[in-house]
Amino acid sequence: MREIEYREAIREAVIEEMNMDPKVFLIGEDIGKYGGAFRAYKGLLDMYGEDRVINTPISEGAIIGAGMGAAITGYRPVSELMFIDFSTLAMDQIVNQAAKIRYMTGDNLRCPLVIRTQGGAGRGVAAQHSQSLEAWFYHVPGLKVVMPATPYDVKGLLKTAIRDDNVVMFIEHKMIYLLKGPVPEEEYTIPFGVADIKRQGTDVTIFAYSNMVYKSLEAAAELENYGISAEVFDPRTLVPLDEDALIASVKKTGRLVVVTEACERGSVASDVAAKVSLKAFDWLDSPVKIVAGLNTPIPYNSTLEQASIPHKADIVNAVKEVMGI
Amino acid sequence: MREIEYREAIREAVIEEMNMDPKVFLIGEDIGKYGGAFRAYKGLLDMYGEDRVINTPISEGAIIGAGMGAAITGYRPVSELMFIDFSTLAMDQIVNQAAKIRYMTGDNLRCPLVIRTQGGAGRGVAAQHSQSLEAWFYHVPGLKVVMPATPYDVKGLLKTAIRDDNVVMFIEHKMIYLLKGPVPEEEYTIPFGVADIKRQGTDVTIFAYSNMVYKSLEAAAELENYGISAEVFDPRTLVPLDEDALIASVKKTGRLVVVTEACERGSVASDVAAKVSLKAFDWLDSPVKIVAGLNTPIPYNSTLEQASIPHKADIVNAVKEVMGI
Amino acid sequence: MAELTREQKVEFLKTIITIRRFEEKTIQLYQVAKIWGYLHPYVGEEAIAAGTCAAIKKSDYIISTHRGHGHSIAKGADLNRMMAELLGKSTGYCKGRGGSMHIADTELGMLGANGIVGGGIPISVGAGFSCKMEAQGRVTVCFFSDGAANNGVFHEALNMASVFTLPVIYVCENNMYAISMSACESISCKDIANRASSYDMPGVIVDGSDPEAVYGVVSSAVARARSGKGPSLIEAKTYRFGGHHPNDPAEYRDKKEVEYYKSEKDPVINYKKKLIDEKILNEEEIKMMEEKIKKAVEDSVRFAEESPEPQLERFLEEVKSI
Amino acid sequence: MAELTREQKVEFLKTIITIRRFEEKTIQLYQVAKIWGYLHPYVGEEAIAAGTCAAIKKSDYIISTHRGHGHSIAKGADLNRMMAELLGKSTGYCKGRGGSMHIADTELGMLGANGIVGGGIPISVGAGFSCKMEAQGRVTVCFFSDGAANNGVFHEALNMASVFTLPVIYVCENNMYAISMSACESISCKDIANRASSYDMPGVIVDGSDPEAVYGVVSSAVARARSGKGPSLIEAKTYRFGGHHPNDPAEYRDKKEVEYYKSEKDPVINYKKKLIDEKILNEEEIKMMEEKIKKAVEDSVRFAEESPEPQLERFLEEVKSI
Ligand SMILES: Cc1ncc(C[n+]2csc(CCOP(=O)(O)OP(=O)(O)O)c2C)c(N)n1
Ligand SMILES: Cc1ncc(C[n+]2csc(CCOP(=O)(O)OP(=O)(O)O)c2C)c(N)n1
Ligand SMILES: [Mg+2]
Ligand SMILES: [Mg+2]
Repeated sequence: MREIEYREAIREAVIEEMNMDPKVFLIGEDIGKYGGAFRAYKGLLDMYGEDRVINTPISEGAIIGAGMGAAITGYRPVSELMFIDFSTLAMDQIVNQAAKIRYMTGDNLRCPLVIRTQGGAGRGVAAQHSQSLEAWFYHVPGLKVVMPATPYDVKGLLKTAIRDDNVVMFIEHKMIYLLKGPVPEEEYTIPFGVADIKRQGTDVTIFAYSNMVYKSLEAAAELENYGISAEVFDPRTLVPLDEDALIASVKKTGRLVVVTEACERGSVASDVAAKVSLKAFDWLDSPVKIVAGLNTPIPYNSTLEQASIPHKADIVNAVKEVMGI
Repeated sequence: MREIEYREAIREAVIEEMNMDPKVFLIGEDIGKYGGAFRAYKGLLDMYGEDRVINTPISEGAIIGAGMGAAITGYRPVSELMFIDFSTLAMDQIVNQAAKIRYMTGDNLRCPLVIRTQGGAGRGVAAQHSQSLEAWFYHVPGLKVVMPATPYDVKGLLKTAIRDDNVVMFIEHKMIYLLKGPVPEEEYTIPFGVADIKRQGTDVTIFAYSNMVYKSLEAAAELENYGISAEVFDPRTLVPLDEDALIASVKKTGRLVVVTEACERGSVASDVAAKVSLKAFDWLDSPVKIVAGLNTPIPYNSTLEQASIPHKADIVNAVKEVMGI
Repeated sequence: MAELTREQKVEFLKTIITIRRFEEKTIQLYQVAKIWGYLHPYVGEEAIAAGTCAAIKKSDYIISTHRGHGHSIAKGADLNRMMAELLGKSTGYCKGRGGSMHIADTELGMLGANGIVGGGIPISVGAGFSCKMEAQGRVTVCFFSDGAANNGVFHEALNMASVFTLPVIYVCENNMYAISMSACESISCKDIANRASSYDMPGVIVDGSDPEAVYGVVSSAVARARSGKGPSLIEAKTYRFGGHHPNDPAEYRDKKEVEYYKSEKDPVINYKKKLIDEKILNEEEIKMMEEKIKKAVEDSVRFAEESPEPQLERFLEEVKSI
Repeated sequence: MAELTREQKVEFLKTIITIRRFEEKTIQLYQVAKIWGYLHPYVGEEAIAAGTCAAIKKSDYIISTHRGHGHSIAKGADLNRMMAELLGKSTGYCKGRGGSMHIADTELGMLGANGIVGGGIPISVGAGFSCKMEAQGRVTVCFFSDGAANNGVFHEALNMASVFTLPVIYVCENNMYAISMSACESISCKDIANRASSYDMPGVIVDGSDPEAVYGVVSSAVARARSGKGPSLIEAKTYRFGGHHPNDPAEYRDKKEVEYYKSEKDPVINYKKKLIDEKILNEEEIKMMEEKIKKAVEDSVRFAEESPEPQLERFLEEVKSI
């Protein structure tokens, strides 16, 4: 199969959906001539014009408001927040407005809005440009949360997101835009709530999403050297979460390590760990371990930055621990 | 001991601290003549004048910015967000600015800022005025999170918060402002990170904070009828969290039910459950149960609203479950 | 602008009185706890909704506020479904999920009341894009009050509406207070309409107690918007006759000020008088109108009271899908 | 206003050249990855920082942006500690924790660069309250660029500064772009200074390439602020000579436009020429100045390179207390 970059997969998804549905449009900062901060929208302004590729002022609240207002009146906007860190300027529109409108109006109004953004550390861009904030959105009823790791997943899930009738937080990772992976030429979509086992294993389940899938796969490869067969479980969507598949995996392996790049305290990892600890209590041979970012604003200095987020070695060690070696 | 209302305890704390330290001032909406939406600041404008009781326009971002700017230049402001739901309009200032400034400047600037606010359901004020959003702040390094349940706790902790050199999210609950409890006449403070066992017990630990302390105490009383001795553990501050005391309690009882009013998914309860499941794995006789709010925007209709948050019966049932009866 | 027809004037009065009576009833019901939560009556401000909504079509959109009953009624909402919503019933616009602060209806083009002050303003940008993109001449009216004009989203939205020439009419109902905060002390310019110059759009002041005046300025702004010339900002000077909510004694206001507005600027009194003076209606006709309205309001209460509560099981079932 | 002294003028030039050379060096270091993350050079805009900071005292506060090196330097920052910060070293202003976008220093009254566009503007309100409450005549200068003027917090902050008569000077460095977004297409008024009228404060436009002109208008605004008359908004027209960051080819800009500003509005070229014309300095003296600056910049690089990395253990220890 051909291999394309993660950002190219995003671009393809958007193009296919825009071609199919005239109600789909894009709105955000520097998405015009500039093609988006990570160039995922390269050339789209020329293809679709200013009416469907709307380059905005720096007004995050209004960017989401624009998306929501269009969504409740029949359009299917993709609003972009350049960094998830800037969602802080749009939380009312995301959380109090978009996420709630359907439920607080008894399904009178629907809001088919995709909010594309990206997070994560690793580029030396310090505390205000490196956060992993998915836990906030995970906690808000009315938001779906999608965090694709591969070009294949990002394309199939973005298409599904655009077609979904609800608000979808679509969270990419800044370190993987240039990463290549197989993506079929033919059209496909990926349903929400269906996990993908990125690597089969029998001794331990490693739950990981977004960029941490790669670190987990590296860890799993190294763990082979110790005779440990690790399963890498990628939920792909955090809301809805494929709990059944996860419990099944844990029942098979008897052990779970949950990985997240986000700060450990109050992370999605804790939530997953708590769920599994409850629901698979009798199948767990050892307590669920969490591998997460430190509870610190991400520092600029590279050594400190790297020390703030999980790496292969941390995952390997955690697995060894739950394996009792 | 004399008994005073929760809101009166807040008022006393503020008065004592303002009298002691001229750098302390109050800023927020309708805190002047109106005395605050819950009248905790009644009469303070007359006592301290407009320079220290600053009644602002509806500009949540600037209310926190005002607090932060004053805090990093030597003052000790108490910024008020009338409802925690409105923190959505100030998240950049809270999370990217105030919470981070100390750490991202290598301790060059300090920000002794208290953000007073209140949350919770039960008053029929629907989806945008009833949220419990502490999980967001719990997840942000650089914020302390305080959630006092009683008049005694709110007074002692607010005084500590005002004296703290960091950013403190001080989260009250709208249903308990009029509740009375014993508060000594003499000055006292309560240190952060020290839990209070609101009721001693031996069979099961119920972890609960804010308004849920009361529901848990009711549940504990009812559980006596079943011969179950429940310990009600109130952490009082979520960050820092008195983990040692919690683990000690669980080691004693062997069972844990974690209660929160917030939506279950990604809640502080999950985090606490995950921590205990890991650290007290060998002491747990049954899996940690969570009793939490439903994953829904809070509805207006009273029956539905009440169904969305935990009650005594839910806690009782959860305890029975972990007790295997 | 064309002269107003008799029918239009009668309709203004009917809308104004309907809103007034509806609000009075909600206050009563609030006092006996049949309505609870927050209730923000629109008493005193009725002419703005009446004049504004008369200047737009059924297919146009409106965006409302926490003080939104008047907007809905003027846009043509069914009193029964409104009252049912306020009583939290399953027949309400939001099936009892929303209550006073969240009434919304797709059919009606009512894009939502809002519990967040200013929360609706950014949504106007999206509704505006929608109107512009579909190019059917549809417009969006966005209501808000003085307090909201200090929320940052006001700035972001008006700037964006201007930059993209969106067909949005911003109607600021300056009732001089945001809870206890006086507009004079919280807004750094004499008139909120002044702020239009920051956004390169017309800024107009109008007497919010006069439905015809409101209708006039809104009509011009609507014409402008429909012809592709973009947004306008209208500041309607008005007054909240009661406290912020029924339990607010509003001690922060000067009694004389309150008296002045109640005696000089009551749209119900003034407009009745005007129509009588103009011989458009006589006392008798007005009385009949009042009675019809009274009955409609009472019917709405009966409808609401007789309506079933939302089903708990169904709610719990639905929550699973969120 | 008093005539400028020779010393003041020489100081302007020195500041301008220092910023320019410092920035050129950071770009070099960025290209060889000694500095990483985001770097936003201030090349072309130096006269604004130079003129502004000369008009305030050491004890006054400044609030900066993501493009903040010039502000720090003009406020008197130590080049060594700045460069060390950019290299992520423990001797940097933030011990390597912050990098380019987060330089701040209590001593210097530099309340922070900011990675959030507009993020510093609300902070000015608090610094302003602080200045007002202590009543020592201190003022706060808040820098931001055109893009930030569309962030809602701009509106909230300027309104509040005005309502409370805070001693804050808002200096908008309108360099005509926010990354690729042209100010003409994103701002709904011709000049950002216009927006001052929404906040009942003076709004002044000044040529940002001329340090004396900037000094003049800022001095007036500072005098106004110190005398208790409240905030001002100054729009300094300027141009970002390079791309948004060193790797941005800035293809969205017209070549002619870039050429025009580089040839006509370069503060280094123009002000050198002016001081020579005015016979305040001769070529030789300027050369000596340049050399001193060059050495200072090179020293800062050496200092930074020789400085120790932050200690990992210590960091890990500190994190436990967060
Ligand atoms: C963002 C936000 N801040 C504060 C509040 C609390 N609050 C509810 S109504 C109100 C006053 C609103 O004033 P205004 O916009 O003038 O509307 P009015 O009540 O006069 O119609 C306030 C402060 C809120 N709901 N939302
Ligand atoms: C709130 C926010 N939105 C978007 C960004 C991404 N971003 C960084 S710099 C920039 C442009 C800023 O433009 P302007 O304020 O004019 O400053 P300049 O770069 O011209 O100095 C943008 C959009 C950001 N950092 N913060
Ligand atoms: Mg008002
Ligand atoms: Mg700019």
